Amino acid sequence: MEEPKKITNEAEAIQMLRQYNDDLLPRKFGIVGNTWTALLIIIFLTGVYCYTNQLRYGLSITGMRDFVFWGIYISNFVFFVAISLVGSLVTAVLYLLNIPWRAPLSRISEVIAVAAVIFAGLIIIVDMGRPERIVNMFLHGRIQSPIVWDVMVVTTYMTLSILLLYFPLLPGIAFCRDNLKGIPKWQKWMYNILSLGWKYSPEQYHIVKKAITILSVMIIPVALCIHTVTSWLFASTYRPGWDSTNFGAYFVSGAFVVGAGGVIAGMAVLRKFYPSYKTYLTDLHFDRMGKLLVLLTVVYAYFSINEYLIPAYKMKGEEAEHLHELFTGYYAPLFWSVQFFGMVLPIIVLLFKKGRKPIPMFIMAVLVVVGAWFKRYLIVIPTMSYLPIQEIPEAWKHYAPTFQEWAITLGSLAGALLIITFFVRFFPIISVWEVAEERGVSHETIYKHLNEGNEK
Amino acid sequence: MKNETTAVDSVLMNKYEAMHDELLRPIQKTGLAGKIWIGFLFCVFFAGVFAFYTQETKSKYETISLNNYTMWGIYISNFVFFVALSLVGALMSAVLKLTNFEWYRPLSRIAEVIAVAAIMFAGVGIIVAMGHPERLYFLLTHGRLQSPIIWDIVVIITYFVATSLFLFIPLIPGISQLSNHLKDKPKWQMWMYKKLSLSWRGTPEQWKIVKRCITILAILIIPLGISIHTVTAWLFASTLRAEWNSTNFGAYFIAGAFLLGVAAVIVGTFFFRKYYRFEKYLTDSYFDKMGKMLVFLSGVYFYFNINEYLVPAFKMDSMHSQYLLDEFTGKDAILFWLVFLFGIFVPAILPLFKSMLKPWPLTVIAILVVIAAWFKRYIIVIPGLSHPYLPIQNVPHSWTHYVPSLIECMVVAGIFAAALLFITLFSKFFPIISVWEVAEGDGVSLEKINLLSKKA
Amino acid sequence: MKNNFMNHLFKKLRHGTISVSLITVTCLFINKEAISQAEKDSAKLSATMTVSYKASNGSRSIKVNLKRKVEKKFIAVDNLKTPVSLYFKSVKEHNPADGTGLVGKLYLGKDGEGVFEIPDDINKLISGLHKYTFIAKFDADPIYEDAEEEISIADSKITLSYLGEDSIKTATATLYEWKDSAYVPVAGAELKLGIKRTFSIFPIGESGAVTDSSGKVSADLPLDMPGTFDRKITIVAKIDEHESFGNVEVSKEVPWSVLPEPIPEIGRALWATGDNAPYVLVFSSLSIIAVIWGTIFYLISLLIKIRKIGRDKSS
Amino acid sequence: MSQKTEENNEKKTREDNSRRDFLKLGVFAAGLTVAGAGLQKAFSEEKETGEKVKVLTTEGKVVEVDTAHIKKAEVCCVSPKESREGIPNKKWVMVIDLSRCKHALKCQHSCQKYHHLSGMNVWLKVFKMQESENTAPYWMPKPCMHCDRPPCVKVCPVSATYKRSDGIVLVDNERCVGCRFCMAACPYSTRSFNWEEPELLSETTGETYSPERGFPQKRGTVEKCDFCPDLLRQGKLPHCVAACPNGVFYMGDMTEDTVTNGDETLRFSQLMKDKSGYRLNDILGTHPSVYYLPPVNRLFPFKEPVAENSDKEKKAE
Amino acid sequence: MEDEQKNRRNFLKFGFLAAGLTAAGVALNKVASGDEGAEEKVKVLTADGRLAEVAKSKVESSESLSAASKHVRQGIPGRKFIMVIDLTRCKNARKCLEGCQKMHNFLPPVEWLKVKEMQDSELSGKYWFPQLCYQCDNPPCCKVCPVGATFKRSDGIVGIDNERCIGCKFCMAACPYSSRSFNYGNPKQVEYSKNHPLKSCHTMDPNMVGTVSKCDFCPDFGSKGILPACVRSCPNGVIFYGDENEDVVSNGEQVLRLKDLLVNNGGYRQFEVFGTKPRVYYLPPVNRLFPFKPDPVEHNQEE
Repeated sequence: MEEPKKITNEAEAIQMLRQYNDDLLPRKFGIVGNTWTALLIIIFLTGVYCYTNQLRYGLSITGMRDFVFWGIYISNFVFFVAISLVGSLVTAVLYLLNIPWRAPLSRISEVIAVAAVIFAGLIIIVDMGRPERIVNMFLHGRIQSPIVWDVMVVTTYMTLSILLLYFPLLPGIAFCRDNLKGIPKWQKWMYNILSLGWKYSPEQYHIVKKAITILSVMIIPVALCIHTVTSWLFASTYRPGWDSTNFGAYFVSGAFVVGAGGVIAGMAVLRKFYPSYKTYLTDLHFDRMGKLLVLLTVVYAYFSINEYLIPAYKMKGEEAEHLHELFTGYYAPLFWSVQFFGMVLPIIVLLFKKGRKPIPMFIMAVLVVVGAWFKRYLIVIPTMSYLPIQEIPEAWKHYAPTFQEWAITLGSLAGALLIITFFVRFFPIISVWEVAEERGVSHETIYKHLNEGNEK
Repeated sequence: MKNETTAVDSVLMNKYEAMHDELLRPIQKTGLAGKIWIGFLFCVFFAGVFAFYTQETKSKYETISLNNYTMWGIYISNFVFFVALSLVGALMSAVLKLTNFEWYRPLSRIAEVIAVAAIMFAGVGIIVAMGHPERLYFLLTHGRLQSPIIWDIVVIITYFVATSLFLFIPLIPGISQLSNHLKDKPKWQMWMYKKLSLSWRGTPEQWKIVKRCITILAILIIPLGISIHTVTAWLFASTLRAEWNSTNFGAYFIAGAFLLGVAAVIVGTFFFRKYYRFEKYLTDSYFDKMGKMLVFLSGVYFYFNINEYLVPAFKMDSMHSQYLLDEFTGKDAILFWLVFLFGIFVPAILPLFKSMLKPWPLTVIAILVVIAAWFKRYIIVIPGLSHPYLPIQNVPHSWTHYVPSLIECMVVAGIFAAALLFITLFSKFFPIISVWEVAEGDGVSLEKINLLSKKA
Repeated sequence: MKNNFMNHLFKKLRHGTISVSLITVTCLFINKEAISQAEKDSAKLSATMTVSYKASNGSRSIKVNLKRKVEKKFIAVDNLKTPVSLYFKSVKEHNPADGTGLVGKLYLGKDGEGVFEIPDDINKLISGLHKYTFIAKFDADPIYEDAEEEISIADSKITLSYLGEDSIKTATATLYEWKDSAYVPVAGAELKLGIKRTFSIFPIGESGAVTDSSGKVSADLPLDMPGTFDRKITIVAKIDEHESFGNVEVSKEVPWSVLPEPIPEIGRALWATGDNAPYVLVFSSLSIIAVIWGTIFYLISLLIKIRKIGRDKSS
Repeated sequence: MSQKTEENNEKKTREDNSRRDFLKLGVFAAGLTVAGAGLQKAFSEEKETGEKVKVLTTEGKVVEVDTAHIKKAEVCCVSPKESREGIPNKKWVMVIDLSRCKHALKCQHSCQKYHHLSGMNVWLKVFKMQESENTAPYWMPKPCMHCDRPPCVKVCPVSATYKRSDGIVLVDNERCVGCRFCMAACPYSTRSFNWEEPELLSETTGETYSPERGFPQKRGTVEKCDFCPDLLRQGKLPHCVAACPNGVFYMGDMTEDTVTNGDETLRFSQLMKDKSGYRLNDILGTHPSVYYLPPVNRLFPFKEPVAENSDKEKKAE
Repeated sequence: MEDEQKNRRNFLKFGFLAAGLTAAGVALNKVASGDEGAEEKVKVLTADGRLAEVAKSKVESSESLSAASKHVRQGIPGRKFIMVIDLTRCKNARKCLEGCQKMHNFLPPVEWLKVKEMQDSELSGKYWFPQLCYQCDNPPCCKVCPVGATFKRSDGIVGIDNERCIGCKFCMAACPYSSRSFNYGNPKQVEYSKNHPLKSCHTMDPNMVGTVSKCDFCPDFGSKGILPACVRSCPNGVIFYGDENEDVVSNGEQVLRLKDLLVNNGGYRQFEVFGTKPRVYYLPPVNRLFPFKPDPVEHNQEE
């Protein structure tokens, strides 16, 4: 499993680039792809339908009530924010660290990030009792409120992520514009508009490189902010289980884990359904991502230990009740499964070389992602039931999401996947020029080749 | 092609030969300045010993200004400082090594010797703080596994052994060289070299074992370093005191420790370079890299500081508000903000300018960081203690304001002197730069390295 | 002149609202029918009406309270459909049948209570009488039997004086009644002194104090009682439910030097409104936003630049 | 349709504060010259019932007036903007004497009734409390604490909940976006959310909304105890205070240093000293405006209520 | 005054070995506890000041002279000591404190029992608040001790073995009530302890330099059914002490049912929120017997 050799020979490079382009141009879905898309659309539309119900009847269609007033919408929101951090991780951190194998992964992670952050924004609107008043956020925004900080950073991060997806995509769009044959008019028109008149000129190329560097530097603090602020939504209250100074780092480290898991899952799926991608998403990538995931999970485990062990040592009043519920009480089965499947098992499996092959990796990645979703459930929901709860119906004390709530949540997840799916359908999901550059192909060669493609 | 490499090799070989000779110089003889320095350190150390003797024989009321409220004073804060300092070994030699930052090589031994000295005198520092130092062995006879102090003792001892090995094992080839080449040295010294060199002959088996030891240690020392400082943080975080009631403490302490460690290595590198005239080996480029590291680590440390202070400050409950307000605007404010300025802002911002990455300015910054780091621990440990939950009444005025006594300061100074003495004497007996590691980093093969040591 | 104007107004109104009135009447009729159905099933309920009188600083009011007995307990009547009318008995034209002498009409609240404030003019008109009788009554209620209650009040007067020079500040109240064309002091009546507070009167002096032979009661004011922000305090003297005088109350505002604790200002704080955010927060957040969004706009300008380059080349 | 309006109109007429009616009547009776335009405006919206009453004028003459005019104008309703300012020179404080509470729940019922609260939203809750095994159980009424450093207000993104100069914390449900962060932030759990379209009681329909009264409620917004500022403006005690048969609640103005439960009026500072007043979870630094007196020498022995909430539970299902 | 002191001293001496072990010190104590000289006669000083000779085995405490012995660590069987402090009665007479200091042989400024001026919030009334070790059922101090020098006993008492204490002061940091003291070794105190001949079995008398000490609930009295020193010295009957199993507490004059006292008077524990489960209850200072007067003297100003 060695790193691919650098290519210095120009002819060889051109040859390789041609091969790349043939391999990586977006193409029509087969039956599996179409079924998958249809399924997602159905789930998404069911979610939309249920949301119209919610608009009509209010949040009473959900399982939330006073006391447990934040439910799976919020935990799903936290999940989306978490997974969106992968964009900054793979694209920016690895880019700045000059990690040589990151190029083919950067666009996958960035599109996951964009889809997630868009739906993070949407799901928070879904959670609002009065979604039409979102405008109040701008009319009457209070800078003292962590929610306003969150709105600001989510918007900022969304913009940055879209830009970070878009800049490196420009040559790709142009290439699609010039080389895809037999596509409908609207698609051609879309490529035309989106490619911004890309002419493969060195100036344009230079601007793109510059923009990527700026974005990579900037997106890291913003990504930290978005998740830290999201964690402060909880940490700024007095509630046991949320009253923790560790929350920022804990959320961020958890986010990196789920993000890496998301990318691995994406890689595995792409490799499976586009056999030609095997050349680009090699076993090496899986191996490295596996190691990275172990590292990130260990860091996450460190923060989890701090999060649970310090209060558990003290076992202070209400916090004790919360921890008992998690460790041995009502939430214990979920809690321990999440810790085991979402943290311990992936570490163990991925420590072995055999574990870092695509199929086990895919399983582990899915476990990590699902575990992460439920982890957020465990962070958000149990904490809300430890004040004297009296005078309310028994049903209010235990939150269980309703069918419609699930439908909306799943709809949002389907929506995010749909964005990714459509992206894969219409745009090259692996950045040709970045991969080529990584292999040591000089910029001049790349221009030359691209221009050649242009002439074709 | 082959000729070329041999040419390169011979250049390198010459370089390392010269390096050998130069590295032996400080061991061969000590100049006047060196003698004065060592003499001075001895004086301070003995003054510290005398102060400790006074403290133990005379009433503690007269000798130290601790009291029933501020029961942990500068002894403990100094202990935390030393533990933090000791983490540099794990950072420089292990983290950088494992993440393939090759430039760590000439600095690793400096870092390692600082780490050993620090962890050794951290242990001494905690004995000094005990009421009954002669009962230290009770920890073995009556140890309670539930107590964080026992955890701390266990990890400190383990870390001490691990760091010592990490210092010693790469030193073995060097020692064998010393025993081969040093002249005019007292018998005992030569005998010591002989014994310590463990009959090193540079056989491939020996090399293999050394390499394996180093790899295992590099992996082992990271979790050890993390746990030693996390457990030290838990000494505080496991109490019910408001000012320490923070799940963030582990990561916060570690981030601070890494920053301090890098600063300490900068200072050490600077002085060794200056007084042993190692400019050729410890070039400006190292300062450049270390300066960038300072920026990065200050950023990380800043992140944890934000979480540590802003999350409770947003809530401002009565338990936290007393000491927080004292620190932000009250009686501890000047110290607090100075520490923030020199401990975080200065190292985060100044090295961003190229001119600040030169040895002199960077060393000044690093010294500021070290001093600020010492006072940072003072701020973490002491001010909060004077704001217990129940009011302090009917006590002598001095009990409400802790000011370290002369004896305490002398003991702490003695500990510092002892640590510096250890480092200085080490450099007088052993080479402070590991030649074979540097050579290996340049791609020189092990046989050549063996050859080198024999030839010289 | 006045009357003309009013009549004109009324006429205009009547024309404009006939149709609506008709519907209202129909509606009332339907209601009535429904209720009369209920009436057939059971006889009308009986209710007890109590009437009390109150004079406060010369203005008078009559309080009407309606209760009924349910299982040996009195509960407030909250469903009286018809208004209660108050008549002044001494007016010659008084005739309950056609409504002459009517002081006012009023619907009782949910607590079965209502207060008639006697208008200034009528008040002035009857002041000279020194003895007044009011009749409160309602009739033709669909649920309740008709009831009528009369109350007679003898004229009384309280004067209130305040001595505030020394360290002891004293309030003295004197109670007079109208006897033989003059006000004479009343002895042995329970006269309360107090300080006016928002919801109630804070009692001062010994509780249950009665007037002496000269009709006086006095009490020392608590010196640490905060007054108003404009350095005033209101002292009150009153008699409660006196058998012949009813409730009489007199208050007097006197200078007072004890200021209340100042109300803490909210100022710039985390818990203030958005406009009053702490400066540190505003400054730091705005600068962060400015830096980041500045860069974002710069990046967007780069996009435009790319496009421009593309166009230049193609043209 | 119009019939219904009439009915409403009729009902309204009865419900309205009678004192105002009378005042207006008095105005008529006195035959005061009032500016024509203003009157016309007032009358043009009203309908006559045809029923006439005769009134005595100052000159001793009798005038006939339509009963429809024996109706006061709109209930004093403060605009959202005015409601943000607070009643000048007041600082409200409430004292709850735990030794007097016997879980009669009159406070709660009255509060629910006058704020037209429907569904499960309860502004004033009465909890059974017991701090530790050996100590006594007692009843604790819990309104909104109207904190001076309200954590709920801190986190509101749109100033929908706000702190007034008179100490009251209100919610403007025309501004509220329904994010429920204030509910998360409130350490006393005093806030409730309108999860569904509130069953508006008929008497609240058509009422102008004011944050000072909290009704009509709106779906998807947060609400809570408001200290009845509309009553406070008129110098009246809040509903819970007035309704309590045992004088558990004392209400007062901190600047006047007195509190009253309707029966007795006491010096607030003295009461605090004598009865060792404290604030709930004072350690959180929220500075509540509600003080508690400890349940010492309780007036009523503690008794568990029978069949608590059975009807409510049914309703929720 | 002196007589009184003498009496107390005598009283203390009762039940302890008087002569043989006086000089022996710590090391000897350990040895003594080890041997089982069953019929050895020892002299003890009785309460009225006479010397009496009893079999060593009859002297209850002789078996457990060393605080390290198992017996002391286990606690008095069948007991569950509890304390109720009635804040309405306290007027800062500080007699409890004096009694405590005399009984346990320490000198100011060390206070095992503190009387603090408290105010719950700005506008609440001030009151005096006697505060001692709460002997928590979930003691944070015992959790952190590295050598088990402080321990929880079956009778509810949290004890300190000052022969094992290494003086790390972690327990002081862990105690949220700041009720522990460290013996820094005031010269006067050292002298005082040196001359103090006795070593209690259950308590940390005399104070040993370089170790932590705190209120110990006077278990040696408790085992004999005698009220602790602070309870007996209080002129106003502020402190009630008793056995939770018997459900009765007494302040020396009144004997009351524990549950009734707590239930009727709204008993509470300090900082319930920490989950430490103190064994000391307070009755809130409602309708205080004495008006609050600020203390004109600042105590313990000298070190």
